[in-house]
Amino acid sequence: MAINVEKIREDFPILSRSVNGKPLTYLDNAATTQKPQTVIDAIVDYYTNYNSNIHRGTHHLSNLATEAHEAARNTIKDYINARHDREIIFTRGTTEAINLVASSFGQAFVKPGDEVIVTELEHHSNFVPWQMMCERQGANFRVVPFDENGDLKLDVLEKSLNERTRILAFNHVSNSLGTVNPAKEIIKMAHDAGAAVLVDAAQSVQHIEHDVQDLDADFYAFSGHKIYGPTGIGVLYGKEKWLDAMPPYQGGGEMIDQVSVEKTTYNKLPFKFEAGTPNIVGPIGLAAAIDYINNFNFDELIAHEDDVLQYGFEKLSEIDGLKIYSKAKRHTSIIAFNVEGIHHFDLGTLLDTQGVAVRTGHHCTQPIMTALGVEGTVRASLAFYNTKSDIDSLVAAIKKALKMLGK
Amino acid sequence: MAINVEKIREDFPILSRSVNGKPLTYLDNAATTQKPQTVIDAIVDYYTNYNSNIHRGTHHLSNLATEAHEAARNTIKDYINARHDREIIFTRGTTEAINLVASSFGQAFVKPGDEVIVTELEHHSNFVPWQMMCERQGANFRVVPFDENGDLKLDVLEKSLNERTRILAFNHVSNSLGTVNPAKEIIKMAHDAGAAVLVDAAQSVQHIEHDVQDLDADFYAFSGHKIYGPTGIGVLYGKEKWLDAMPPYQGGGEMIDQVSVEKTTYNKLPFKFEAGTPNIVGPIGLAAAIDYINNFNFDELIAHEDDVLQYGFEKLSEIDGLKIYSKAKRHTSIIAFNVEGIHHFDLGTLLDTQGVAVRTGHHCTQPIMTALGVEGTVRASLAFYNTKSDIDSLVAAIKKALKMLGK
Amino acid sequence: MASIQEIQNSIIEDFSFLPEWDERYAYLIELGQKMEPMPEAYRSEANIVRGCQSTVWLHRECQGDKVYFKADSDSLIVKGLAALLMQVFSGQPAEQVFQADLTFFEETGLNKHLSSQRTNGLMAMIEIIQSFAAKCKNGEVYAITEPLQKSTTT
Amino acid sequence: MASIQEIQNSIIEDFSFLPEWDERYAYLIELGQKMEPMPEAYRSEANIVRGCQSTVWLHRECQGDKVYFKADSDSLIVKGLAALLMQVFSGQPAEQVFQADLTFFEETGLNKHLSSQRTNGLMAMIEIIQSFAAKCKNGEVYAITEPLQKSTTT
Ligand SMILES: Cc1ncc(COP(=O)(O)O)c(C=O)c1O
Ligand SMILES: Cc1ncc(COP(=O)(O)O)c(C=O)c1O
Repeated sequence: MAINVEKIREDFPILSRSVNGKPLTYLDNAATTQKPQTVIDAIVDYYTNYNSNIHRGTHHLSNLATEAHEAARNTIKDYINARHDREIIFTRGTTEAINLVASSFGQAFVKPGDEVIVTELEHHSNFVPWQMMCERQGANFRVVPFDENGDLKLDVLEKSLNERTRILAFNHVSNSLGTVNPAKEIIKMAHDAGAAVLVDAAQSVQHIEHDVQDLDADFYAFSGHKIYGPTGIGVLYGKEKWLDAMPPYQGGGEMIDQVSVEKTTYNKLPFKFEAGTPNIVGPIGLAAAIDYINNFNFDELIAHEDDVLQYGFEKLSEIDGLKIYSKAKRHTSIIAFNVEGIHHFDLGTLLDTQGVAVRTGHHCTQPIMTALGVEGTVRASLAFYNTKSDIDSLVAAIKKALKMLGK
Repeated sequence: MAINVEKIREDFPILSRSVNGKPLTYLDNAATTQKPQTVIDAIVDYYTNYNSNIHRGTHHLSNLATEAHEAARNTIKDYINARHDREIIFTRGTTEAINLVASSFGQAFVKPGDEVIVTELEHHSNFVPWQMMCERQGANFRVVPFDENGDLKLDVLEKSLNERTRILAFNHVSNSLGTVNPAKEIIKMAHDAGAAVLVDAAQSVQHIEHDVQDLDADFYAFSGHKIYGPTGIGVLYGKEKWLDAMPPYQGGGEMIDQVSVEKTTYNKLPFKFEAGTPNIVGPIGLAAAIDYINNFNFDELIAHEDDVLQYGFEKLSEIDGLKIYSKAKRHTSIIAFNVEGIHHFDLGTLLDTQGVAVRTGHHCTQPIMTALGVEGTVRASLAFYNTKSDIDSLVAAIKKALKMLGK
Repeated sequence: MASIQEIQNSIIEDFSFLPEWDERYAYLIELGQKMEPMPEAYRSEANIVRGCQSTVWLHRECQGDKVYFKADSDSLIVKGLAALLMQVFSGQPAEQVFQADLTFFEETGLNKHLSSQRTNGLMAMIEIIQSFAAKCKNGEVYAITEPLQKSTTT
Repeated sequence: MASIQEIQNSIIEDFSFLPEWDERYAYLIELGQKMEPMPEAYRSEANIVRGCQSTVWLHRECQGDKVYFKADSDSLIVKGLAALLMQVFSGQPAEQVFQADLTFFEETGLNKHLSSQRTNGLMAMIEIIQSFAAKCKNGEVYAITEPLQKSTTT
């Protein structure tokens, strides 16, 4: 492998801190990723040198800020290979992006008796907004299950799709299990049935293929904070034809063409969906993160991640009584597990005292927990700055915790 | 006056930069304010030392981030004197806060034939969401006009309020004219008629009184970026009794208690209204801004602002052909004007070449422009770091611009 | 019986002998493991206090001017925390419980160290304990679970 | 008539003699002031190009293989910019206009310096000019305003 992980780690200042007197082993990347210095610098540069409101200014700072904000849109467009900048809508995060589509697409296209499909593998953020929308529109809400390995039941999906299906929403990668869904195949299936498709890319855009045209996704949503960018910024990609046909989501400044008491007309894309002063610095920081990734060969970054992941599977499965839930045909970056007779919260807490940060609980995927018949799991999740030695620290910490818990 | 403005200016790094070879004179504070170094430092500290996802973590970084985020909520609660932290909802900005109320309050309480009142003095963000809501709910949308001085016609308001009025939304300070509306009086009027009230405090919370209990506001909304804080964070205050009775706005992580295919139940306040990973660092930066303000005696800061404002009115009115639109009984921080025969855009552009940043155009208040019979205005807007010498620079720049434009 | 403040002080002292967090957790786990098992009848729906990650069962009784509690949890660490709460509150006068100022979480650093209180349901437990004490004081409750049994708490 | 590129080059040269932005704006304002007044009939609704802050009227005609434009604006600076666009495009072969690469905005620094293009409607003007040229080339339009008059443009 050509990448030098030790050098990469130096670019992320937080990775050299210690926690509870132990060096930090950060394995909670599916919750949020750490930021390279270049992202922090881009934010400082913005506030120190050209902070201004954008788009309608008549002054120099406003031009600089507008330019940087819109250049960032272009960087993001290139990263996911969208056709046009105007297909890139800025939101607070994946959750807001999905709510926007559920609301506006729902209003425009979902009638009583229509159907909306999600999967049992979804994060609450790609589940609840559709459930709420179906309730509002009087549509039927269908949930496609997964099998004992964490793979979607594609045959059930195929049977569920019909001429009343308006939209299918699924995550490319499950945040709870790490399952990689066969997105191209699924999208083709849905399109053949005449349904639109939203891909929740919160856990995929940073780890696997992310070409929206190749996938042929109608909508594609992700969060900046999970791809080494700032908090409070997310992206909704939508095919222009859909975005054009959808009503605006929120009303206010920016999304307006003309306002009067009698009649209000809306601005062009993407501004029609960006009401109010946006998180101006958000896209600037996110573009800095993408520029950082683009310094490397993406395939090499990922080959490294996969290497550490495989090592993790190996080492963890050697621990007595440890059960791994991530068993899908293809997976990435995430290992979900439990140890027999041990509560996930106790294990997570004791890992923390040893400087190892993992997440425990239901990971906002209660339907998955229900299907697995557990209350929660321990989840270790990787980024490209993780190493095999992080896995060794995890394993050592688990062993010590089990001893403390009387195992 | 006890405050030392020169020293304050040193705390805002951007203020010492130059633009087009001239020192920056920043008079576009109503669009967005500049940030003190302490705000920038708080953001850097977050990303460098304790960036983590919050609320559900089992590890140390997550505790630190959760604590800082929730301590920020408390700082903000104290600043506006809300009763409880749980009455403070984080949004992207004022616009989103208003959209949230328009949507959730509308769903819960506005029936066909009911009425919603706004004023002609509103920013589009406090106009369009209500217009859209009235359309969805089949309610009537009423707009109360202002008089030739920029004061609301309170007698018309009083007559417009009736037993069908569900909610009145108005800004405490007009971003376009600087008019300070008599908020307490207006709120009392509305309450007497049985209507709830939303106060758009985007231009007031940083300049005048901002005690939500004293005002007795039902809802109160403002943007962090206009009160020396970061972009992408806003605040919605709502009385607990209303927030409890309103349905959630967006669905997803955080706002959930239990999710299943059959039934989803929602989390407690404030989380019920905060779907998805929030802009974690946003409130932390905003609290740093409020802490900065709290270093001073607020009344003294404002006395200084008012002093510069009065000086501005004086000096500008000495310019031949210059017409000031800000003539309300009480106003703050904003001077809107035009020069006869000169297009506002030309004037703004030529001010910019001299390093003077103002805003020109309709300021997202087209109904006001229509009422004034103009296409747009030039707007100079102050913060406490502005000085009389900024006014002198503005006046000198206007004179030069007028010469260039053949006046 | 020692007062609420005395008991808190002795907990604070116990923790001060355990400077390492490893040891403190080991102590909590031990407390959890040693806690008297909760009668099956008390594991009712009405007694559940839901944390984000773990479940606590909290049985509460009011006898005369005193309140009695029993607790259990699926997490050993949370059970250990609950055990501390039982030590502090169970068997104390309702009036005292209601008014108590809970200092030991801060003084031991447990509040800063444990993952956010929302996660472990601790705050919820404390709230329930204190509001139950208030109701007991006002004579609004006797015991909250059915069937009403003679108290087994000490 | 000079080619589009030649005209752009001469504009770039003109600007290079004006190193200060004050001077450049003074020059733009002068261009705006000197522009031949637009016939009142051309100030129609159909000819409006709306910028965020200023209004431009853009009259367009297609004669043979050439396109002709006339413009006006309520802002003198935008009018000056429009005058530059007229110099570059009006009277040129539609084919050339359609394919033209607009270099002078970048080379003079006008693009960076002027407030964002969304504000001044410049980009919208350019788009309309080029798409009109495309239609003219394909024989889809003659002149877009009513009544059709004999061209007065040079
Ligand atoms: C009075 C008023 N209301 C609402 C807004 C909208 O605020 P934001 O764009 O931060 O959402 C503004 C901002 O200009 C304003 O001045
Ligand atoms: C698969 C998936 N979808 C959606 C989300 C929600 O993202 P956010 O909280 O950034 O809006 C997450 C975040 O955990 C996720 O993992």
